[in-house]
Amino acid sequence: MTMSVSGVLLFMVSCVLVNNYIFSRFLGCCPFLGVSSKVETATGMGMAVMFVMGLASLFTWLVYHYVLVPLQLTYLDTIAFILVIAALVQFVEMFMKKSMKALYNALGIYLPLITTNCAVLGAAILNITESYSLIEAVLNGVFSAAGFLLAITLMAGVRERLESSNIPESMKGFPISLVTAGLLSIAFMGFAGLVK
Amino acid sequence: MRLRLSTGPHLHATETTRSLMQDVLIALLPAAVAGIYLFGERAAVLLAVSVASAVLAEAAWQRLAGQPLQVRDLSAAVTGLLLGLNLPSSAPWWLAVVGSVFAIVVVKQLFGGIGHNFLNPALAARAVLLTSWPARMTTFFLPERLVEIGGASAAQFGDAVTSATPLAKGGTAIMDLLLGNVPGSIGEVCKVAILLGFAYLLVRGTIGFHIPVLFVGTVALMTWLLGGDPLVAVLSGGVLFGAVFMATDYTTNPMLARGQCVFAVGCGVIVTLIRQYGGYPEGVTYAILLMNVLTPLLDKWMKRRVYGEVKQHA
Amino acid sequence: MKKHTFAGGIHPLHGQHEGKAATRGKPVREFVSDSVCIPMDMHLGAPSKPLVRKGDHVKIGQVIGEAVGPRGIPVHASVSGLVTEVGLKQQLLSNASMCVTIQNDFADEWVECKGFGNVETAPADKIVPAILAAGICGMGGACFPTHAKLSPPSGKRIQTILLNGAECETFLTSDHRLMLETPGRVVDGLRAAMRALGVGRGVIAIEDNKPDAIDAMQRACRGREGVEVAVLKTKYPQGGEKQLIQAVTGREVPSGGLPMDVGVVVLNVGTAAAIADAVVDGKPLISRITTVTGAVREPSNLLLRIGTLFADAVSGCGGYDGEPGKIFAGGSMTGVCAPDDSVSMTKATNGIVVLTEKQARSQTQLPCIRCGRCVDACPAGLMPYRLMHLCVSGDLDQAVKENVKDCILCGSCSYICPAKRWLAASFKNAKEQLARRS
Amino acid sequence: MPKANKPSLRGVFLNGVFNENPTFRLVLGVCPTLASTTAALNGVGMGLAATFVLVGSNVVISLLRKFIPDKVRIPAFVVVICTFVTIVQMLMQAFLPPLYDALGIFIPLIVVNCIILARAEAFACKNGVLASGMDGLGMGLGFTLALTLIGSVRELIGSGSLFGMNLLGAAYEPMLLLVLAPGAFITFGLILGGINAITARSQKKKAAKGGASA
Repeated sequence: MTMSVSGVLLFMVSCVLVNNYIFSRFLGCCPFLGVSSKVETATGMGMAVMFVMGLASLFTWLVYHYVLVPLQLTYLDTIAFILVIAALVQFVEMFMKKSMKALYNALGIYLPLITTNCAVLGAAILNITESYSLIEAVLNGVFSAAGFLLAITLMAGVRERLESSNIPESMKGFPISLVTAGLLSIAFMGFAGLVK
Repeated sequence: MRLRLSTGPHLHATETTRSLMQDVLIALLPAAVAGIYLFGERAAVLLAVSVASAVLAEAAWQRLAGQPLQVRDLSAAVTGLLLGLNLPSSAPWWLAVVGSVFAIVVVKQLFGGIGHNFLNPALAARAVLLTSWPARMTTFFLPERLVEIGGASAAQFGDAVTSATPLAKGGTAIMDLLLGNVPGSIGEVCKVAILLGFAYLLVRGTIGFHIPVLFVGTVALMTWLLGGDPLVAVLSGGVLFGAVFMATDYTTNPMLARGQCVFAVGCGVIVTLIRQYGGYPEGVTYAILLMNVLTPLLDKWMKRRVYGEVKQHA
Repeated sequence: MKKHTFAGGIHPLHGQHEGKAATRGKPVREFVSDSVCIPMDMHLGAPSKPLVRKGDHVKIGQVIGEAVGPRGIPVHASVSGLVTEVGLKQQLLSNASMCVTIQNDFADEWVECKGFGNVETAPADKIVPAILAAGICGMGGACFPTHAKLSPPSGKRIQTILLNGAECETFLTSDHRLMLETPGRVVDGLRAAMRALGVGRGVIAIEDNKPDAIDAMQRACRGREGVEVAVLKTKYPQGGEKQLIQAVTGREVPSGGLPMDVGVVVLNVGTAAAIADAVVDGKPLISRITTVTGAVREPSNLLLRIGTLFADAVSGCGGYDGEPGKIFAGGSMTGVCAPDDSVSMTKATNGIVVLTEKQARSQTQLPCIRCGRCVDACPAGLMPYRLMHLCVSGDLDQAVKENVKDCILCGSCSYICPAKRWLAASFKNAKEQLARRS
Repeated sequence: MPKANKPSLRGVFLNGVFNENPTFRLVLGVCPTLASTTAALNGVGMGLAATFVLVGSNVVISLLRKFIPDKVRIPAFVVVICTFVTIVQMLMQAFLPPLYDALGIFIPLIVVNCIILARAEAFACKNGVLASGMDGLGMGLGFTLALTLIGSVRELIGSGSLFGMNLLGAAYEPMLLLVLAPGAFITFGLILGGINAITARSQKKKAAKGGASA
C-alpha cells in the first residue's frame, strides 16, 4: 500500500502532464471551455475542482469498497457515485459558507457547477476500474484535478490574449476555443512517454 | 499648398515588418544553402514546396476571407522556410504541403493572422506532422555530400541511409556535428551555417542574444548535471536551430526581457527532460511549443514597473 | 566623465545626425519680417487681454496684452509700427486665437527698459516679478508660465534647478546655438532663478552630441556659484522633464506628481536666457532662436521676432525646396502640425520643420507582430502595444489601470514600430478623452 | 418553424435534429463528442446510447413531473437518468462488448452529459409524455448525427476508412493526428466553424433576398 516518493512524483507527472484529463482523456471539457475566458475565474474553478475531486475520490472509494462490495451492489456504482458527489458538493458548500468564508467567496460560485463536471465522476469511476488503493485513489483525484487546473489556467491565458485578436467571425466562441484546446493538446503531446 | 496634419512622430524608423522578415530569410539562407549542399536537390525541392505552399495558403485564405492581401510582408515565406528546414530530406513533398497549410491556416489565420497566433506556426505544423506520420518524420538520410575540412569525416556512419535518431550517440566528431556531416533535418544539421545566421540577426538588431544564449546554456548545464556531454548535447539535433530561429519568434515569446529569459530557460529545461526521459528522441519542438503556451501567462504575471510608480515618497 | 541617462528611449534618425546636420554649424542670424501676428494665448493659462486697437502705433516691448489670472502673463509688441488688425485667427491650436497684427515700420523704437544690471546683485524678491513682467513662459515647448514655476507652494522645498539643454528632439539646433553663442546669458538666467528660489545647486544638462556646447557652458560656469554641467547620453527623450530628472538626480517624479515633489524645477536653456534679459536689462521676451529646416533652400537658425509667420520664416531661409507636404513646429517626434504656413511662431516655437510630399506620406498600419520594440522604447515603463488595444477598443478604464495617464506622449513607440502603428496617437486621443471626462 | 404555443411533434423532433442541434448549436456534451468520435461507428454507438437514455429519461420525468417536488427536482432527475444509463451500460456490456470497450468510461459518464439533464430541466418537466419522448428522440438523433459526422471525418482522414471499410486505398497514408486527442478538438472546432460560416452565409443570402423583395 505504500508508495515511494519517486513513485508519487511519477504518478503526479503522469496525471498532470502525460495523461492530462483535458488534453488526452476529454474529461471535464464543459467547464474547461465554459469557465476559461478569464485567468482568475479559471484558477478559481480549477482550485474548486481540485478540492472536490480529492474528497470525492476518498468518499466514492470508501462507499464502493465498504458499502457496494459487501452488499454485492457494484452494478449500482454510477448511481451511488453521482449521489455521493452531489451530496458532497452540497455539504462542502454549506460547510464552507459557515466556517470558511474567505474560501467560500473565492470558490463558492464554482461549486454547483462541479456536480455535473464529468471529471469528478470520471475520476471516481477510474479509481475503481484501475483498482487503485485508497491512497492511490485520492492521489489520482488530486493530481488529475491539478492537471485540470493547469490546463484550464493555460487555456485562459491564451484566451485572454485572443481577446485582442481579430478572429474570423464564424470561428468566434466555441470553434476557436476548441481549436485552441487542440493546439494546446499538440503541445502537451511533448510529455508523451515521460512516464513509461 | 496642401499640408498633411497628424500627431507626431512625423518620421519613422526605416525598419518595417517586411524588412524584419526579410532579415530572418537572409539569416536562414546559410542554413538552407548548407542543407541543399549536404542533402542534394531533394532538399531544394522540399524547401521550395514548403515556401510556395505557405505563401499560396496565406494568399488563398486572405482572398477567401476578403482580407487585404498581406503576403508581401514575407511572414508566410518565413514560416514556410522554417518548416521546410525542419523536415528530414527524406520527406515526401506532400508532407511539406500539409505542414505549410496547417501552419498558415489553422495555427495562424484562424487566430487572426500575423501577430495573433499563440504557437509558432512552423513548429506546431512540425509537431502535427511528427504525430501524424512519425516514420516519415524520423527517417533521416545521411548527407549525400560530406564536408571535409580539417580532418572531419563521417566514416563511422558507413553507407547507412537512414538513422532513427538525429541525436548523435557518442563518438561523433565535434567537427562533423559543426559542419553537418550527420543525419538530421535539412536546416538543423549544419551548425556553422546556423551560427552565421545568428550573427547576422544580431548585427542587424533583429533579435537579442539573450534567448538563444540562455536556451543553449540551459541545455548545456542541465545535460552536464545529468552526466552528459554538454557540447554534444548542444550541437546535436535541433537545439541551435530552435534557439536561434524558433524561440526568438516575436509573436510567440513574452514581451518583457525578463519573461523572455524565463521562456528561454524553460525551453532548455524541457528539451533536456524530454531528451533524457521522454518518448521522443528530440524535444526542441515540444519544448518551444510548451513555452509558447505558457507565454500569455508570463506576459500577464510579469508586470513592468511604471516610471514613478513604486518610489512614492510617503 | 560620467554620462547620465534614463531607462528606455530610442535613437531617432540615427545615422542622419538626428536631422541636425544641416543647421548645427550655422550661427544664429536675425531675420525681421514685414509684419508679425502675435497670439494672446502663447502660454498655458488664461489668454491675455488685448490692450491695443486697430490703428494704434506701438513700440517694441510695449505691453499689448494684459495678464489675466494667476497664471496669466503679459504679451509685448515684438516690432514697432502700426496695429493693422486685432481679431481671431487660426493658429496651431484647434480653436482660433485672439491675435494682434502689427505692420513693422523698421524704426526699431523701444519702450524704456530698466533692469538690475547684474543677476548676482538684483534683489532676490524682485526677480520673479521681473520675469512675470517680461512675459516669459517655458520656451522648450511646454509654454508653462515661468513665474508660476518659480513660485512653488509653501512646504515644497526645491533643492535643484535643472536647465534643460538636452535638445533631444530631431532637427532642432536652436538651444545648441544659444548655448554655444551666448553661454553667459544662460548661466546668468540660471543664477537668477537659483537666487529667486534660494536654491544652492543648478545643473545644466546637455546631450553628448553637442561637445562644443558642453565646452562653452563649462567655461561659462567657471567661477559661478553652485552651477555645473551634466553630460547626458544622446538618446530620445532625454530632454523629457521626467527622464531628465531621472538621468541627472536618479530620482523619479511620482506618478501623477510634479518635478517639485522631488525637489527639482526644470527650465529650458532658452527660458534661462530670457530670464537673464529680463533681470539684467529689464527687456521683455520679444524674440527667440528658431531652427528653420527640412525642405527649405537654406536651413538656418533664425533669431525671430515673436509672431513671425511661418511663411515669412521660410522665406528668410530662401523659400521652400520643392512642394512642402507637411510643416510642423518643433522636432519630428512631437512637433505640432500647421494647417498652412500663415500661422505664427510663438514663444515656444523652437523649430519650424518642412517635410517634402514624399516624407509626409502616411504609412499604412499593419497588425502588431509583438516584436516588443515599443516596450523596450517606452521611457515611462508602459506596455504600448497592449495599451493601444485598450485605447482603440474603448476600454479606457482598463487603460487607466495600466497607467495610460503616465504616458508622456514622446512618440518613441510609434517611431520604432515596424508595423507603423499609431500608438502615440491613440494614447493622445485617450488622454484627451479622459481629460474631458473629469 | 412550429407554431408558437403548441409545437407539433414533428416540429419538436426537427428542432432537436437541426435548429437546436445539441452538439453544433448548443455545444453541449463536449466530452463524449470528443472522446467517442475516433471512428464513425463509435460516434453512432455513443449517439444511440445517449438517445436511448434521453428518450427514456424524458418520458419518465414527464410522467413523474407532477409528483416530483421542485426542491429535489435535480437529484430526482439524476436518479432517473442514472437508472437508464445503468441499463444501457449492462445491455452494451452484454451484447456489444467491443463498442463497450471502445467507449469505456464515457458510457457511465452519460449521466453527467449536460444534454440529458438540460432536456429534463428545460423540456420534459414542462411538457407531455409524447412531446417529451419526441424531444428526446430528436435531440438524441441530432446528437447521433453530429457524432457520426465528426466521427466520419476523423476516421476518413485519420485512418483512411469509413465505418471500418477502407475507402482511400493502401497508398493513402492516414493522418494519425485526427484520431488522437488534438485531432478531436481541432476537427470539432473546424466543423463547428464551418457550420457557422455556412449558416451565416445562407442567412445573409436570405436577408439580401428579403431586402430585395420588400
